[in-house]
Amino acid sequence: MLTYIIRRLLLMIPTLIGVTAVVFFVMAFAPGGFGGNVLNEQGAQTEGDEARRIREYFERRYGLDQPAIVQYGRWVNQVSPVGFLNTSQLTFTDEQMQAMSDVIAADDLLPKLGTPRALDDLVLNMAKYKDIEPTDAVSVVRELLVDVDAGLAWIKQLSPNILERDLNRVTKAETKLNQQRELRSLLQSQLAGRQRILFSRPAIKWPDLGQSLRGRKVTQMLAQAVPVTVLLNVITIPIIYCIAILTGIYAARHRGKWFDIASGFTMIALWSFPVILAGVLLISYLANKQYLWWFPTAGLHSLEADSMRFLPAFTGNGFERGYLLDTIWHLVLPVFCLTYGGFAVLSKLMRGSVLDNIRSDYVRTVRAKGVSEHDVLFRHVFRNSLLPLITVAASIIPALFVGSVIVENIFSIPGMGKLGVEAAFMKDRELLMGTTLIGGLIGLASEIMRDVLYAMADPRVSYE
Amino acid sequence: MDNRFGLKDWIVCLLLVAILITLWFKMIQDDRQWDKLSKIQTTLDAQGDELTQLANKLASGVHVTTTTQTGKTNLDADGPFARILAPMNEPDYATGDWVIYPFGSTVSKLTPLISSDVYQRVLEDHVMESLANRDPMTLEWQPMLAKRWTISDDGLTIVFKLRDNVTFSDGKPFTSEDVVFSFDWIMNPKVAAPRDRAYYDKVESVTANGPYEVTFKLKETYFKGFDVCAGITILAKHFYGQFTEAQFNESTGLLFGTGPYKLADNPLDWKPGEGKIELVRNDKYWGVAPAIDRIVYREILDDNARLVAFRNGELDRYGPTPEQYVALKEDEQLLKEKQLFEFETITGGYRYIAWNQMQEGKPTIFADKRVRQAMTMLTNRAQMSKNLMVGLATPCSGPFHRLGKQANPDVELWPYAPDKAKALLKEAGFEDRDGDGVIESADGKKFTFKLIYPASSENYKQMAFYLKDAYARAGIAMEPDPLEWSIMIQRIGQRQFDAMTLGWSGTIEGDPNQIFHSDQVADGGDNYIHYINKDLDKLIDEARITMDEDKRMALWHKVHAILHEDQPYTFLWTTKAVLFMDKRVKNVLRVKTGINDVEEWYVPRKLQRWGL
Amino acid sequence: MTAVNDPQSLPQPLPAKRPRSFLAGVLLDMTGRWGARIGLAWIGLVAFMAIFGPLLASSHPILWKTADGVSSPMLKHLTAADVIILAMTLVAAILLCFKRTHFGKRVLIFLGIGVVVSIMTLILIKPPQAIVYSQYREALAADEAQWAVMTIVPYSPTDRFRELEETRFLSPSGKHWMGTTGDGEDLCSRMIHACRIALAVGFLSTGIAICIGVIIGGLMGYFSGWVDLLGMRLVEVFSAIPTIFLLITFVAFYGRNLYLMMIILGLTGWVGYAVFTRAEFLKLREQDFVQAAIACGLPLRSVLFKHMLPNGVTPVLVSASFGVAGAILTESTLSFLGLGLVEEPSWGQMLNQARGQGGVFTWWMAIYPGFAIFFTVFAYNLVGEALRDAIDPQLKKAAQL
Amino acid sequence: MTQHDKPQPLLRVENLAVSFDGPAGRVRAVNGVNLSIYPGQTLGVVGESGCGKSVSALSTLQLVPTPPGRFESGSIWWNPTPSSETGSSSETGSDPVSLSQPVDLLKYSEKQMQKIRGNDIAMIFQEPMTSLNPVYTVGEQILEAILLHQKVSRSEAVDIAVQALADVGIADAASRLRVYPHQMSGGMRQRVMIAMALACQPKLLLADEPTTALDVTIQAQILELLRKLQAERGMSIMLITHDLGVVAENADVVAVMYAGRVVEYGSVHDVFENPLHPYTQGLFDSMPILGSSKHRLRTIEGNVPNPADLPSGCPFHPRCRSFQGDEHCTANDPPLREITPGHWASCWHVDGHEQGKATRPDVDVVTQIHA
Repeated sequence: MLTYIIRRLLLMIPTLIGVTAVVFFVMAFAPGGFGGNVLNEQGAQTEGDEARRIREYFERRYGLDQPAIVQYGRWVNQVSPVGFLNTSQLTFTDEQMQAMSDVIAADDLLPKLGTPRALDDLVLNMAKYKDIEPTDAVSVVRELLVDVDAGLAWIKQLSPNILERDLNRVTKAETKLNQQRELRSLLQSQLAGRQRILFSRPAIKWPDLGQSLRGRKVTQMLAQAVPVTVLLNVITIPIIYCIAILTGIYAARHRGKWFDIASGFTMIALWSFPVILAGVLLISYLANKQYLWWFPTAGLHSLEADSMRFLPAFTGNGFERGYLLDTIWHLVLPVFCLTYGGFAVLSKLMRGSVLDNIRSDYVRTVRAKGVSEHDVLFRHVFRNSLLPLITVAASIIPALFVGSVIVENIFSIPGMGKLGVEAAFMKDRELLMGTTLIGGLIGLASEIMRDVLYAMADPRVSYE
Repeated sequence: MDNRFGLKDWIVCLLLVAILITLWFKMIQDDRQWDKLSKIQTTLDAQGDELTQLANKLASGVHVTTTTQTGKTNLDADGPFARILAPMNEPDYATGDWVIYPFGSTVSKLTPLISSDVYQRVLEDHVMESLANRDPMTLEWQPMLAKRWTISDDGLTIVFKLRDNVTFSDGKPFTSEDVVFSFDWIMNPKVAAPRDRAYYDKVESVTANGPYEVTFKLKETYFKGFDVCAGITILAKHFYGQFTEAQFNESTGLLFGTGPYKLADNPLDWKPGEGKIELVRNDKYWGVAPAIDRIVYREILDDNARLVAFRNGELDRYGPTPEQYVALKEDEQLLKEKQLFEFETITGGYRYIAWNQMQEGKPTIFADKRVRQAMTMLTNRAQMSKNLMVGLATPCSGPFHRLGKQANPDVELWPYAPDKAKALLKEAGFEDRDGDGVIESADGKKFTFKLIYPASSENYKQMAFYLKDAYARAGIAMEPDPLEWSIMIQRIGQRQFDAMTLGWSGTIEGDPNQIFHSDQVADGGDNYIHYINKDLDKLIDEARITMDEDKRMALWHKVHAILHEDQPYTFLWTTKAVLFMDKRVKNVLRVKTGINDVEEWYVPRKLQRWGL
Repeated sequence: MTAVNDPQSLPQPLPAKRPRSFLAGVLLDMTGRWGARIGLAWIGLVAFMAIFGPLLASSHPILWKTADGVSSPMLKHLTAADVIILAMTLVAAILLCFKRTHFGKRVLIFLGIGVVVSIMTLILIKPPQAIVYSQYREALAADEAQWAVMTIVPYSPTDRFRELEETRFLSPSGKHWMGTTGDGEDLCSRMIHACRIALAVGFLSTGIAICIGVIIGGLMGYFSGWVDLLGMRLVEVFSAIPTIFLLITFVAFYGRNLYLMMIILGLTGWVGYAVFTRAEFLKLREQDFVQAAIACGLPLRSVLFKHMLPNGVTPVLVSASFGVAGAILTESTLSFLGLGLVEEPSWGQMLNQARGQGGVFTWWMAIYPGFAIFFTVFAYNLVGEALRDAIDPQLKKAAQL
Repeated sequence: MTQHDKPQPLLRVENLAVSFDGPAGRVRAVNGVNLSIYPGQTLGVVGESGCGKSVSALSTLQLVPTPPGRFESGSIWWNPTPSSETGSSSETGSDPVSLSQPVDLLKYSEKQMQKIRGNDIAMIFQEPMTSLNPVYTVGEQILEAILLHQKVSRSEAVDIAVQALADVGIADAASRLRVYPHQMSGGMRQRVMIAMALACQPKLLLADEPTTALDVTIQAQILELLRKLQAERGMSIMLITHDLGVVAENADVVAVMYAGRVVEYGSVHDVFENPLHPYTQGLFDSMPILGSSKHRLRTIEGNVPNPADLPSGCPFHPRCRSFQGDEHCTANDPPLREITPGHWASCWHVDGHEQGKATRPDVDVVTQIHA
């Protein structure tokens, strides 16, 4: 069993690479590229030059001027727990920094080129970029800055898409000193933020999902969002299974009776009812002051939730909801939306499975033993009928996550679905890749879980 | 050996899940309350320290001036605080109370420079200050952190004398080093502030001459050179300097400055996603303290929920959508409790339709001035602003706002004249020759084009639909082509569009160089319609280096006239803002830039509601 | 021995009924179920609206008389798609009358005519590009026409801002049976015209998905070995991708386009069909008639498509009818998230508008399109259920016990 | 009532008719069956598949699913006279008078039946592969029966189960209790089934084709086992099979069934020596006889008729070799008549058809065989 699980876990890796690759290349080949909406969020208008600067910055930071396959390789390297370090993960010791500063200070280049800080940065970036000692970087920088042509050639090599206009700024500068100055600032802007994988430095590291275009770490954002979605699903799944199993058994026992037919019909109807319509109607009628104001419209907690006691209580001010009840109160509508469509399929499955089992040979044997109907149903049939429901669990968990995309967006619940949709709207590549990865992981993990559960429930299955 | 999984186990499992969830909730809430407690604890500690210091000082016989209201003695009454001081003479003036603002989207970052959230700017304005700012009524520059400045004749060197009594909200003094640090930090390529960096590219260097004087050197003469320098966001060196660039880039809440308010939470551990952000009055503020104790920003994403909250008095301010505005402005009950502001500002910007004159090296239909004029005359701007903009728009004739000095008062709007337009089109060679309802040129080229607009906006969509119908009446087949913003930007960058509609935001004195100068036709420039008029170029070039305001304005007026005649754009309208405010808040005034700042507001003692 | 010598003593076989294929039997069984009947009736209604939409709701009069005589502005304004659909419906109706011709032949004739008609229409039909919806209303109001016959709903789906009066967000009334939208369009007209999109999205995307799925699944099942291994990895990858994210990504990055959306829905939805077909083909491959076909030296194409496909495709039918329902739901979900179509009417997009940019909930914008989606999805699901019951041999066996 | 001197039959099926509601209407699967089983006797029931053998056995335990099945007429008399060997271990507290009184099992409620099933009457089935619940261990399934019917503690029950498994010849019985059905071979599973059936010492075992699904060698072992156990415990067996060889070796009395009715009834000796009914003759003719190469196998023409669409008159007449177009055969269903003492058949062509009316074959063969 353990070896089986380990094998399955290892098999997840190529699948996950496939999953992320599909999504990545879908984005990579799209017109407009990614990140455009950052400009949008920075205000409706961005002057052309600034927009270009921002775009360039992101291109450098995420390596967008590289071929898509290289970009993807970088992303995989960044996510993989075993991989190569990149320049941003490299640090210099204080001694190294000091040594470099000394070299710069001793050099006559310094006074000619303006503020020390900027040169410092340039050399440091160069050292990181080329993965050389900072002191060596000083001489590289000095050579490049003295020979403007060599410097320009290197910049062109560094970023092939650089605008002619920027290069012209260097060549058209009047004095040699100005040329060097322009070259320095150009080099600096090209080096900064550009991350290079250091193939010389393989390491075991924490998986890094990168930084969202909005500046936050993707892992951080996911850490906030995933528990919310998980909470929704952890509540929803047992409810779905409970209702499905109960109605399934009841319908099977009363096969052909009115309950069976009515429940079958109702189930298909519920299954067909679009969640979006349900959400809109629920919000508009059950959470609207003009009609029935029974439930809140949005979010997971009230604003005052912080200062609430945990359990409901009667105090001097009358009834106080308490944190627990408040959360449950907020969860009613979203959970309802997630639930009602889910148990249709399951219930039908349960009904069929119970029917199959009731007619099966072993049930006849059990009956022939003199076991009571109730025991036949709940001891023997029940457990065997659950097996197909476990099989379906692997597909129902991802389906629920899909469902929560809609529900979270309707009820403004800050979960993974909302994050994913926002990411797509913003064309936030790193965030979208992060959500895809998590989504894929959940899908694959639920498959493994399904197999393990199945092995636990059905003694015939073993993975030895 | 026994029954492995039956109904009972099932129920037990369910119960277990329920209990686990409950426990989880409990732990989350305990955590939150613990955070709250520790916050209170730190505040108490800080106050204790302060009291001790005060006591020590008193004991040593030093004369103590507190930094609250009584500290205003050293400030001149017509300086930057004149407007705050003015209402203090009102009989019902009182300090205290909170103002609750709504935010329509989540703010995920408060750190200046790197935050791309629109609403972050709102918070920054209360917490951070710049060297000088514009008086909201006269629009003249007035001293803030700098007490005076000198500008060299060529406009290339600006020397600021700084105030010596300014402190940051932690009590540390503000000096010229902070200004230099701010500039260096912005220009540091590792800081994720490409936008500000592009803006300050015009500045060559910033140097400190002693603790209270800084010199800005510009690369070239530019009429807005002073605006660039004076408006720099001041970052405290002792605060921001403690972070590496990477830490700064990944930070979320580093909002810290000299302003009248400060973040209620510790900037170091502010986290997004709480649903509200609070600013409290900076007790160590160097200037005149505002009356309002606290500004609370609540994040309510849903339009409807926001309106409900405002009605219930949970919010003090509400900016309605145009549709809501139509319904609300006649709502008697609402107007009893709320005050309505409808105003237009220079910075409001304008909407336009841009006609691309050159595509793939060939002139388009719109290269003909007569065609562009005809298109403008086919556009019923008055009707559209009344219907689509529900009256919240004023048709405009050029890029300069009519409230500013740049606008030429003699320029008249092109009228809505479909017949005249058709005649002009005929003159330009367009008429319906094959009887299919669409006009074509002599060589059979049909007058059809696509109008691109941002897909996310309902308003642009309606506009495009409206225009489609309007142009159809003149036999012009227009196809609305909504584009995703990034694709639109790309298409504009590549100049691959027939016509497009967007808006430009405004500044107090705009620079048309960026949009209409032929220099900007080349790649990356904003003259993406390939509009070239040499006379206009000359006028713009001249105006840009004219530091004398009157002369410059005369030149801008000529620019306005030329643009009006050429109609490279069909200038549509400038927009009005609408705002509802709770009547409880007094001294809310309209100023040229919109509504005056929270610092000038107060709530009479009787009406105070929060934080009592 | 004795009995065998006398063939007369054997019971005579019954007069032979026309042999019915398994598929035909299943379909007949299915249509006998009342759930399927309800479903098919509704789908028929939607199909009727989809075909005759332009004749039911249009701002252009069907006929009118002016100084120039009687003319039909509506016909003038029919688009190429309208004409093709109407013409093909007519051809199908005529062909259905020729009962004696073999069904396959009739299908071929239908397709042949379809190609010819489409080419002709695309060449010949040139509807006006610059449409002025209000011209006929204005002409009637100005007494320029003597009489005019209007369609039942006298508004085109994109007829907005009529005569510059305020027509936005009107609740249902005698003039606008289902109210108007935020752009001032008649909701009823949009509902009718949206039928075409609902049907097209369902059928085309499922069609694409089935094509891909059956081909990949068939190849996987037939060849097994490394083809199967490769295919299964592909299936695994596509089933592990959170489809909704992929869809949203696709649409967000590539823009809104009806055809693109259908293709994307197809590209992401094939996995189930592939798995089904693979399993079927794996079973079929072992069966004697396939072995016999291979042994006879029939070309691979013939074995795959003539002998195996018809036998392996039945279970795909069931999931296809659920797939059509799913595609309609997905389209409406995308529309709801604001990623849908812009100008063309679609139910999901109308439902999205119900939430009200203006912060006002407009119930008619939620109820009508919402329930249209519901009934259509319900109808497909009912048909799917009936189909499954008809196919499921286990249930048949159980009923006979 | 008139036969107080004679031994009472343990089980007497009287005129049993069972029908099923199907898509083609109501179908009679069992149509007026009469059978008796005496204590210690083995009754072999033979017939082609679909002739109602299993339904008769299932009816005895009321295991016919209702609906779609329903009992139309008849009764099943159960007369559990305590035999000296088994004692009254399972009859504690019962009224001694009722013991001698036969009871109609068809009138028993579900609750009452549950007491009978597995306890007094046990049943084993033909599909050992599917007749055990796959998710419980063998031990649990045997224990379930024991704990249900016997007032013993769990550990005692385990002992009984181990003993039962050992009795059916499973080595290492104690460890086999913890094994799941799928881990055993078909023969082993059938042994488990038998052990389960016998764990409560039933008086009657209904064996529904217990060996059909098994290999020939295993078949022999199982049948041998059944014989051995019967000899040890003196219980009665109703052995349902379509294999005449099995009947010949194991049964005392044979009932041949066709189309839901018994067509021939008699002691093994009588029936095998002198088959009266053409159907039985056909069955024998189609059976290969070892060593006789001259004999040519003959098949019965045609198929078992569809129970929904039975031929009129004698249901066998379309396939009957003796059928000469008699009106008798096509018009009237022949009753079961005693042709020779203790040998009954239902065919118009068998001699003596004028005699008497159809009566129940209350055969005394038991004494003849066991004497």
